[in-house]
Amino acid sequence: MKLRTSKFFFREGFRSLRRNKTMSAASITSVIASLLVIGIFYLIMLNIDYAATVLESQIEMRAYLTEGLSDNIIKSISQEVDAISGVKDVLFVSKAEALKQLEKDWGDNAYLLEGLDGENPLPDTLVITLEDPNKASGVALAVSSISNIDKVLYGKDELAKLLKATYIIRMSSLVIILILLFISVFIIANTIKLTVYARRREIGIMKFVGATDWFVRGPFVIEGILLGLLGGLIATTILGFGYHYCAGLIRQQMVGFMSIALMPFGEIIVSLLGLLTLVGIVIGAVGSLISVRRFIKV
Amino acid sequence: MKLRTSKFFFREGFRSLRRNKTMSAASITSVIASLLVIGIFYLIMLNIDYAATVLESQIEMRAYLTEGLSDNIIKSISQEVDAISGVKDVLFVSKAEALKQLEKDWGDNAYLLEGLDGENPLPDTLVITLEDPNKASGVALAVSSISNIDKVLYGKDELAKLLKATYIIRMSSLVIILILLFISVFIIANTIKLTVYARRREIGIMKFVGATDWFVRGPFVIEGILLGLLGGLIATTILGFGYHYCAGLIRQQMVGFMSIALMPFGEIIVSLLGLLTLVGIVIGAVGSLISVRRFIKV
Amino acid sequence: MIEFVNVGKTFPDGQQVLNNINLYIERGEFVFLVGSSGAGKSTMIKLILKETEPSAGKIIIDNKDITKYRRRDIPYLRRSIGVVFQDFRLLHEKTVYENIAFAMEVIEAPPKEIRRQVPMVLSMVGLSKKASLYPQQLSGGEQQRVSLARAMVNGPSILIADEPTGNLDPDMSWDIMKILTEINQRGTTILMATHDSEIVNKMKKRVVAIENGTISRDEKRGGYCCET
Amino acid sequence: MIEFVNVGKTFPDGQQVLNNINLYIERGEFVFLVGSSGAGKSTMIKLILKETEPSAGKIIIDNKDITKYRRRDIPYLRRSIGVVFQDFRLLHEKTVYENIAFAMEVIEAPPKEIRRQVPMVLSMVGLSKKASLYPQQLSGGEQQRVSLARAMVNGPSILIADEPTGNLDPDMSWDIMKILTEINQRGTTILMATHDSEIVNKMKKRVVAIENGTISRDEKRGGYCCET
Ligand SMILES: Nc1ncnc2c1ncn2[C@@H]1O[C@H](COP(=O)(O)OP(=O)(O)OP(=O)(O)O)[C@@H](O)[C@H]1O
Ligand SMILES: Nc1ncnc2c1ncn2[C@@H]1O[C@H](COP(=O)(O)OP(=O)(O)OP(=O)(O)O)[C@@H](O)[C@H]1O
Ligand SMILES: [Mg+2]
Ligand SMILES: [Mg+2]
Repeated sequence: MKLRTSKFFFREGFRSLRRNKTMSAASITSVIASLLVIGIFYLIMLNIDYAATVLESQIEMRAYLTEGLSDNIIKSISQEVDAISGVKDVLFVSKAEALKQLEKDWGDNAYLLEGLDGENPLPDTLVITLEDPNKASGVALAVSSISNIDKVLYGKDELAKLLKATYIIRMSSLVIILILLFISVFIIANTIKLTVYARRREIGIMKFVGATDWFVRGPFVIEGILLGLLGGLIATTILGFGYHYCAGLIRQQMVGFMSIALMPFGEIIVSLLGLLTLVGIVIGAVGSLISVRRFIKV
Repeated sequence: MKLRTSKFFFREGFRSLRRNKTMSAASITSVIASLLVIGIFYLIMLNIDYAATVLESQIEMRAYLTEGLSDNIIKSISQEVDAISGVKDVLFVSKAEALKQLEKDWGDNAYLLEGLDGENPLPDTLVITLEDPNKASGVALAVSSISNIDKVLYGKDELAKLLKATYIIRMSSLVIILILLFISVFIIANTIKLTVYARRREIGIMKFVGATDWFVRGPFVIEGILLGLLGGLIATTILGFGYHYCAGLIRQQMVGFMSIALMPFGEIIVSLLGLLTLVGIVIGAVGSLISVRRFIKV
Repeated sequence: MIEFVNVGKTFPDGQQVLNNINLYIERGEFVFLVGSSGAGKSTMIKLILKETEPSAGKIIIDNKDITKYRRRDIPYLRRSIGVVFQDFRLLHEKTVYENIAFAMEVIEAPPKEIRRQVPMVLSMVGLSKKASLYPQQLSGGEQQRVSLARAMVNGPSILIADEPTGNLDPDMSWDIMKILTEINQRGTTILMATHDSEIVNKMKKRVVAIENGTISRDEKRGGYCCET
Repeated sequence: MIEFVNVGKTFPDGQQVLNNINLYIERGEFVFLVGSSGAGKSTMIKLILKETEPSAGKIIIDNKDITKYRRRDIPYLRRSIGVVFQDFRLLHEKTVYENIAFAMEVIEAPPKEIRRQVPMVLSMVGLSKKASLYPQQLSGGEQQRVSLARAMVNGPSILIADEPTGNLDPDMSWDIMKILTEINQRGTTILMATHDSEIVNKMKKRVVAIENGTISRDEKRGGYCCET
């Protein structure tokens, strides 16, 4: 293929986009709309995953120490725990601090503690945060084998439930985004098929004046790529602004509460741009290729 | 308009669907795909709403009774509480039962209760479930004004947080489904525009042999309605089976846990069918009408 | 029946195709419209059908100034005129039969009449055997005859034919001219744009010639060209 | 150059249009193909272009049996043949200039040559002024001439014209015939399907007549019809 032929493809692709205004407008808006669907769901999925990760990272393990240990021993135990693989952080909470925390946690119910008559039944505690909550049982075993550690607690059942829930949510959202991706790809491909269909007569004529299949396809593929590229850029822009605005709104509504679970705008925009333009371009090109095929056989 | 003309519209509408196979196939699959997007999100929204309602309905209010009341008095208080508007149910829990429950709830931590030395600091309690958690403060006020009620507790802050969270989730999902509805409507309308575009020549010719605008539009509108109807039915079928299957899978995964939050299949299918076919038919008809307009002006 | 009063037509690209055309065609006349390629014959026909609007003057059909017609009146104007288009304008998605039937369905003719009328006109143009084929499966001349059959089927008071014999052999052309003459004798006004000098010369009908945008010749029993 | 060997063509609907056609056209010949409407002239042309396949026999172009061609060889066959289609087949979305240029772009001609060649053929058919219009803005005869210009622009070794004067006035038709004669004298083989008896009779070229699916007449210096 000569250089001028690729130039011709580009020129014709652009020209055809410009000349068939009605059709270009209809198809590009459909492409944008389909990409928006993917994009919206991608954003939701990212945030769900993010929220699940945040939730999981809040899982703590509590190791109760035996009574009356010196500060030095506590320090060395703490270091020992920290060295266990899978442990992210270790925090020492003395029995006095633990009681104060309990009083605070119970709030209105704190009067129940009055029955203790000033005695403190709570032990000194190491609060352990984990790198991966899935490895909790291993860590618990390792921690409990350390001497002077009385008991290791980590809400085994609750953790299992949480992990199962985040797993189901993650899987469901993955399945849904794959379905939506498929649907959107399908719609875009169909849209392109219809635009090619509207021009079936042209394709036939080109073949009759001696154009090879590739020569006919070239401009259509370029046009498809342009449609996809343009659609991807516009969809990303819309989603970017939309997300920025909505995230602001939600954060404002929530005043602190849960707001950490919204992914920051900057982290999202690049991957979104990549995803949407890539999807747009690939389907634009492949869709054109396939759609032209039917009418090129003359 | 004569009866035979409407017959003609139907015959032509059907015929055109059959004759333009490529185009009909492409457009109907796009319609189905777009309706699937609406449907999927509608299902998700319904379930989110359902889950939120279930969560909210689990909110309980606890009214502590003063010490040493006779069974009769407790009974009459209980009836008095039950009569307050907004109260769904009242359950009496004696101080002994409450302690037992606490021991059970605390599980591994229950040894902390050993410090009580057999004394039971817990009061007799009325557990009140609410009709609408938004009215909790009013109910609490009414309950606390009853004599022999010592204290009313209902986790004010937690309730506020929960209500805010469900509100945000409900609103977000409503906004998203509206956006998706808009996008899908747009895609369907665009698809129909493209199919009409592919037949612009035909429309012109019809006008040149003396067809009125309505005569040209008729078959297109019927065709649009058929596209929408067919698309709606197929999309509902796909979603119905899909939901049935997925709900089964999710329930199985969760074995009891949270499974109550999935809406039963039967409750969903009718409204889904209505929504999708309605959307399909309306956009099919209106989309055809509007799309034909451009080419009819000859 | 058809009257052009000071009609001018300039296209948006600035080309003046018709300039101050005055023409009166009486009810029941048979008129040949001649002129070289690009003279403006088809443009005159398009003006009569309101496919395009004149830039000056007015066009009167059946005593009504059609330049004043609103959009919703146009279909009724077109129904009173049968047209054989130069480019046939057949519906590709319909069979030959359906193409002709469509012109009757448009005027909401009873199905019974459609079933009687369509085969009749098809046999008149010699295409009874092709009724169930699609236009793309016909030869050029066959398509042209379908277009004629469609133009005749409703018995319009005016029949306009734009080069209706361009794709027909001389024998077939004469068959078609016979049909047109017959229709004309039954009272239909006929306007036929043509390049076929033999037909024009032999028919001895009124000839209107367009040249440089104006009527250069209008003879009661004329020939294709003054000389030759 | 072009050879039909026992060619038959029956359409899927059962109609046998061509039956045992044997025809040999030498390099540089000028052949008129005549026959009534629906005789099968265009079908023969479509067979040469592989627009449709013969049901029997073989067709040899330039010593190659084109019925054996694979799909990817077809474009090269078509490039060696310039065709004026009966229905013109112009690209509606391209201007007159672009329509003709496209035929050159297809063979990857240098832009310089395109810029030289296109205006030249346009002026040959008298359409220099219409270069920037779209086909739909042209008269029937003008479209026909654009189609001819496109057929000539690459200087093909075979030029096939299907009714190229059907929408042209006699003067213009003769201009076109002059062009075709000139091209023929420069060595191009010309096959022209036509109904124009005057042209056939005056040109005194080889005439092949199709009737009832077979060649009924093949005369070296024939007329449109045996009698008349
Ligand atoms: N939409 C348009 N824009 C610009 N010019 C136009 C348009 N339509 C027609 N013309 C020009 O008007 C002139 C007359 O065209 P018309 O079709 O009336 O010719 P005609 O007499 O029918 O010719 P023919 O015998 O070749 O059919 C042509 O030169 C054509 O290029
Ligand atoms: N795809 C098809 N299916 C069925 N019949 C067809 C098909 N294509 C052509 N025919 C028939 O073949 C016959 C010959 O057609 P063809 O176009 O070759 O005629 P022609 O000689 O070119 O006539 P004209 O002078 O009118 O153009 C016609 O009767 C036509 O109906
Ligand atoms: Mg004309
Ligand atoms: Mg032909």
